[in-house]
Amino acid sequence: MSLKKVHDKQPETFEFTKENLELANNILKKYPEGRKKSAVMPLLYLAQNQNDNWIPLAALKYIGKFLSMPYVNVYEVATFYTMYNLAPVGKYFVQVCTTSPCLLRGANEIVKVCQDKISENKETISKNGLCSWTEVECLGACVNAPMIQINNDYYEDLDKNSMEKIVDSLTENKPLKPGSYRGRKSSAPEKNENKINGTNNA
Amino acid sequence: MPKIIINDKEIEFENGMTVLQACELAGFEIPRFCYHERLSIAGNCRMCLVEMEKSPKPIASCAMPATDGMNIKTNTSMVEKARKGVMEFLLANHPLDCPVCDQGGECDLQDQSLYYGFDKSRFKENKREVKDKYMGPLIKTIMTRCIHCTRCVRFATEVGGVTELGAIGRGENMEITTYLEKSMESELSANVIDLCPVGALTSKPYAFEARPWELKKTETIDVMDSVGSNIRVDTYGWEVKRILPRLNNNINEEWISDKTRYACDGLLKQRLDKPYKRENGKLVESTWDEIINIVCSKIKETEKNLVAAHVGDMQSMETINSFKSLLDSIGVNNYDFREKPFYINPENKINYIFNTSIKGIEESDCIVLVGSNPRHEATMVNARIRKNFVNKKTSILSFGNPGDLTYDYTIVGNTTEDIKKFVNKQNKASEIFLKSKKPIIIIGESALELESGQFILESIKKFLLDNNFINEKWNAFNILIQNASSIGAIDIGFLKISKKNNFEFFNKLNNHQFSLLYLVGSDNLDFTKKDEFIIYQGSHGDRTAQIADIILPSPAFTEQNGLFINLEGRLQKSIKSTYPPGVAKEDWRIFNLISRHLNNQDLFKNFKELRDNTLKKIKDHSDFDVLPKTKISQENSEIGSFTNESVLIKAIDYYFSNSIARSSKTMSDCRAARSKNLKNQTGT
Amino acid sequence: MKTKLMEQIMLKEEDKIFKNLYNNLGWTLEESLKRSDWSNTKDIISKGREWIINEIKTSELRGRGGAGFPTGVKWSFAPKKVGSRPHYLVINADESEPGTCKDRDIMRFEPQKLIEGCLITSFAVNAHTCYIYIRGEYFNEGRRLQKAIDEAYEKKFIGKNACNSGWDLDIHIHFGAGAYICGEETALLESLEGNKGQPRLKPPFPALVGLYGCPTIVNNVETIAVVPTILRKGAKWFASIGRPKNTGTKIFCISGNVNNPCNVEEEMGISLKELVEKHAGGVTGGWKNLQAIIPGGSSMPLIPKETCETIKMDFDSLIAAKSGLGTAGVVVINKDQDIVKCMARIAKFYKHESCGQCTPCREGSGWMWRILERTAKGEATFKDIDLLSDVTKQIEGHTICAFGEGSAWPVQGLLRHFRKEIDKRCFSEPLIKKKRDIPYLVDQHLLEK
Amino acid sequence: MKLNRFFKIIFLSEFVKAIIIAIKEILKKKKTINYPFEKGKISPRFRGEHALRRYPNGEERCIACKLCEAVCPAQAITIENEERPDGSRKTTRYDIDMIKCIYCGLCEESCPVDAIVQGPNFEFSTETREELYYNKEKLLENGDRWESVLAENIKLDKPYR
Repeated sequence: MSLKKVHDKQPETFEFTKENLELANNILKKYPEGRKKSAVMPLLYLAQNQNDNWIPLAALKYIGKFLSMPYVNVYEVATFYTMYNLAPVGKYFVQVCTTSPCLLRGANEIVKVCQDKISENKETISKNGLCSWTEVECLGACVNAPMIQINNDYYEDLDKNSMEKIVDSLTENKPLKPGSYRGRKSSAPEKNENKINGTNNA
Repeated sequence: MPKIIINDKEIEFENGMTVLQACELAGFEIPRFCYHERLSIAGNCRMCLVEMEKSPKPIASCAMPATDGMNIKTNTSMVEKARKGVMEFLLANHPLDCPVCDQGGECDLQDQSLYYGFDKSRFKENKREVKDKYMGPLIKTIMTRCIHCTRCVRFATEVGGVTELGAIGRGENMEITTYLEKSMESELSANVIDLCPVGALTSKPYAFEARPWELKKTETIDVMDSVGSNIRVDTYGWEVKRILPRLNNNINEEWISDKTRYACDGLLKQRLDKPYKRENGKLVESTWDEIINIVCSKIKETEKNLVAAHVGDMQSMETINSFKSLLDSIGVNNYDFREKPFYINPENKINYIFNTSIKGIEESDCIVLVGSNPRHEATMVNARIRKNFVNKKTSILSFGNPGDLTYDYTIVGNTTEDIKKFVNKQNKASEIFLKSKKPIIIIGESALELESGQFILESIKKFLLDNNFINEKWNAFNILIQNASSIGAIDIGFLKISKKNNFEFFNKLNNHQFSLLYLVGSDNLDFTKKDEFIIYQGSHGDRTAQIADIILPSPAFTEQNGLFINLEGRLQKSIKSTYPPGVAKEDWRIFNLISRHLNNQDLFKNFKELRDNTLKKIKDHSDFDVLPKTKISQENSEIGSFTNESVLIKAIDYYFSNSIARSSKTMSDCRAARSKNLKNQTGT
Repeated sequence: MKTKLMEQIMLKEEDKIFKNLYNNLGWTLEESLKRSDWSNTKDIISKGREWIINEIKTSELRGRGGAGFPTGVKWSFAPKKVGSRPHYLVINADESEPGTCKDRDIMRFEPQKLIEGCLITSFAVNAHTCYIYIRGEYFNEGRRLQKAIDEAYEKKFIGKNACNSGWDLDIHIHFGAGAYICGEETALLESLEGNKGQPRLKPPFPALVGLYGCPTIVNNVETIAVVPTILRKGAKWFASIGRPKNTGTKIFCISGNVNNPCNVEEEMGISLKELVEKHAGGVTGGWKNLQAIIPGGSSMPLIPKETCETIKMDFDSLIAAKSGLGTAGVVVINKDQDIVKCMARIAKFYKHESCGQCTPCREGSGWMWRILERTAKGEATFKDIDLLSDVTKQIEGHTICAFGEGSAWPVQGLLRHFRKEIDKRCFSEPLIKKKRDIPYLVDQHLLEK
Repeated sequence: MKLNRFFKIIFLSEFVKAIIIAIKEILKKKKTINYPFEKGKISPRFRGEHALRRYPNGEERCIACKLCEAVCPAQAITIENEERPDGSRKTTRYDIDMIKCIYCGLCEESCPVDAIVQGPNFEFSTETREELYYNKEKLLENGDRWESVLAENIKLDKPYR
């Protein structure tokens, strides 16, 4: 992971909306007294959700003040974890898993589809401004490889065709449903599930 | 005592020691980068790996607590392999630019790679390059050299008390930076330069100035404040190139403040190298013979009670003593060392020193500040208070608002009324205070400058005596004196005060009752010139030199030997590390010249005689570098009158507090950076 | 040989702990009650903590998170009495090991087992607060779990006086944000405290000084989720499954080049071949086409085909084969794949996920990846391969946490079993050689102009 | 024995031998050279007059690391340096006292950038001492003059370093 670049154009100020402020106060209650710092990760998520899926510097400062935590520590946390975006991403942020289990089942093709259909380089927003994509490390659905994550949803058991369909649906702003694209149920074995269960029951 | 076996050598160690410390005790050196005695343990450089019996893996000795019966080996092939491996990793991405690196020659990585490194590099990939960061006017960064030991981060957080440094990113892209690259706001910031084991953080003013091996090193003490930090002055020819801290656990540990470290370039600028006299409103060069003639005739023709004398903030005891001898010999008896009228009681030594001692602060369990901002007045004292605070979460109370002190404190009140209530046990603060076992009270000069200054000092002292907080074992009474020369001057008796009037000198000065002023290095003396004739003897062409009629050039503190007593009464020697510029003469020699001219006799035959004479005058003197043997006595000093007023802590222009600092470019850069930061803070 | 394998009895349906692994029966509280979750939790708790810990000890349950540390022993490290500091239970649901996705299914389809396990474990280790640290990517799974927790609160199974047992328990979910290292228990605690997820130095161990400096027990999701069933059915039942010291059932995740990649719960000590052939529908292109298998998630060394024939899937047998069970994420690599490329990708994963705290891992993981990448392209020399081997050994055992081993072992496994394959493509002189004639590196930028 | 000597004298055998040797030598190549106009071969390692080299783009090589100054056993080298506006470290003064110098070659050996070298020139005698106090300009000029030879020598000597 190269060091995350902070976006050039930064908004001047940031503040939680009323609802988010309430949520933030609820989050604080989860942690023991005097341990406000623990809430930094959930609050960064809140800020990210509020601000079109990326965190501006003003938000880091705001959260620092909110949790009475040194700014540099918030900054450290925001740069350490990969899921915090410090620069804008598309409305549909496609994260393609390319770690070995997915690679073995053809993640390269998925990446290629992204390159062809979204943008040549990762982390650049597509021409219509809706999508961006990136390569990520293992997303923890290896049995359903290859798979991608779009915002919060997993799209599993992909191949080139289904990936193309998904990306097309994104560019049309009508995303398809998440889940397996081979019509399989969660992580069950596809063909002989019943057989095994059957033999066991017999 | 528990025992540990290291390389088949059995030694005893104290509980709580780490394996690394035990190894040191046994005389086996363990290489390390991230470990530092005074910082928390990070254990991330992995250089200190040693072999432990029954452990399949080598262990990090800096983090492993030593336990009874441990069997440690530091010389096996496993250890050697581990060290070599780690060293190779450290060097893998470290640039090969030692020849242009300022750390070259005193670099931990260089030294250790000599012992533990491979002879050639096997790393053939491209080396990592990291963008340099801005960290203010003192610290130059070449972040590509960083080995991520995080010493600087830990220092800033733990000792400095400003969490401004952090390591962002992760893995091999981790970078040390300040938040959005703003300058570090700490008076101790430059210590990270010493801490950095490589050349990632180096000194900006010293950049490319000299190589460590060509510098002459003199171990001396600092006079920028009254702490008397132990320093090492590195000189190249005449120039003082840099100042580094010297370990002294009783005073500064191994840190020094930025002013101590970086005011040294002021020693090269605006120096007085020749005698000057004022002719037609302009200063013109003169010669020693001529100038001494003028001075003497002026002294002769002025009535003695119209002559006044003052010594400045950085004068050694020898200077003060010989000056006093001169004044006595000609019968002058208006003299003082204070720069502003604050109350002092010179009767007994405990009345004007920091009795608890700086090291004693660590033991304390309740600290009360009275009209004092230790952060700016005595940075190292503040560092100790913070150390105590970090270790024990001690409750710290303050009368008056000193601003950010790098630790949390509660303001009890802002008026003298609150102090009165405190000594009368009428508020909660006194309750907390009386409950604690080893409390301390620190009274600042700002408090003593108030109209009820006498009341504050004497009533607090009485309060402490009454509650048995001043005894042989624990003395809670502390005055925080600001100037290096003050304690010495009081001991020598360089002040004329009576019991009734503490401020005779200042009254006369401000009423312009003197017609001849002889000022020795007094650049901070607050007064307006009317038609006094001013003789200024000093090292820098600063405030007073501009209004002086006669200028006698004398050396700065690095250029003559001298004695200084620090605020806790510790007597220390300042050693001459370089020579003064031009024809400047040592202070006592100038006084000798005048004396010879006036009275036809030397004040002192040689420096040794002067020093012996000076030593005799020190009150409660025992030895060098130790605390004085003070006597506790219940004397009847008047409590003084009480006025209800607000306790205003006078702000100190930290980076500009004396003539050397004012001449220093680095200090003015710091001051500019600080005020810029301040503007940004209030702006947003 | 083959017939003999087939004869082995598969895990009986009634011995399966996670009956709803594929969501055939529904995940809601109502539906899980039918699977006898929460049936006699109060009775179990009323037997006391000594009994619970002893029962877990006799069941020989080993941690399912990778290291395989006996769970009962771990619990007994927690101070017996609560001192001035509260105790915490932290559930490690930061499942990020490539090849592993078992906890995801537990949280999606068997959340009540996990929650019940949390209650019993919290009681056993004297904790009133339990944090579940879920990796940030599992957003939907986390929401599902939160729903299940809310349901359990509603039914008063947890919360004040949980299940009428007199024990109070609060469960909170904390989302990670994409850092593999937070699966390491002390890094997880750091992350939970709001710091960067960098592992702490041990000792002290979290059981004494953990979250917020208080005694903390950190356990994997699967470990906790099987606890209620063990206590319900008895330690003897659990110990009777599998082999001594490697008891019970385990969810295996079979991914990679197999016909039917799947998660499956099986007996510990099942043979690897059976697992792949029977449950996963066999290797793509047939068993003959098998090249190697990573038996326990990416951080375990791979094992070549010859070993795969006979190896049994449990902690000790795999250690004997110089690999490990890890998280039981079985990644099958067939002969169509470039094994070096595949391992280079794993090395890249470790380079990407290294936290950067300690030297060997920070500098070494990137170095390994770069050499492997060159090797895959055929740009490395023989010398480079020896160097690679040295680098792995310099990382292994010299780091703060086990990440060092995790990144070094796969490469070591590759070198151990596929040296010939690598040697075949390493003959050319390295690219860097050309640069070598320039005497010194200082001021080189000036030369380029 | 005496007889032998007698014959030698009679037949002038020694004389003849000498003439033969003389004739042989006349036919051989000359051992001496016509010095100021001809010069002998010099080893690439020859330690003659000092020179400071430049990079091909004209930038001086010396980075003021002061290793040569430190290593010089005769303390003949004096260096002062500064930070250039572009941040690079360069000398402002580089003096060699050629009278002090003992031509040991340690400066050359210690130089990390091959800036200070001892070239093949040995003909730099002067009429006054002052001319032997070399400053930076003189040394750089030497470097420019001898660059082709210096580069060649360094290349030849490289395998042995």
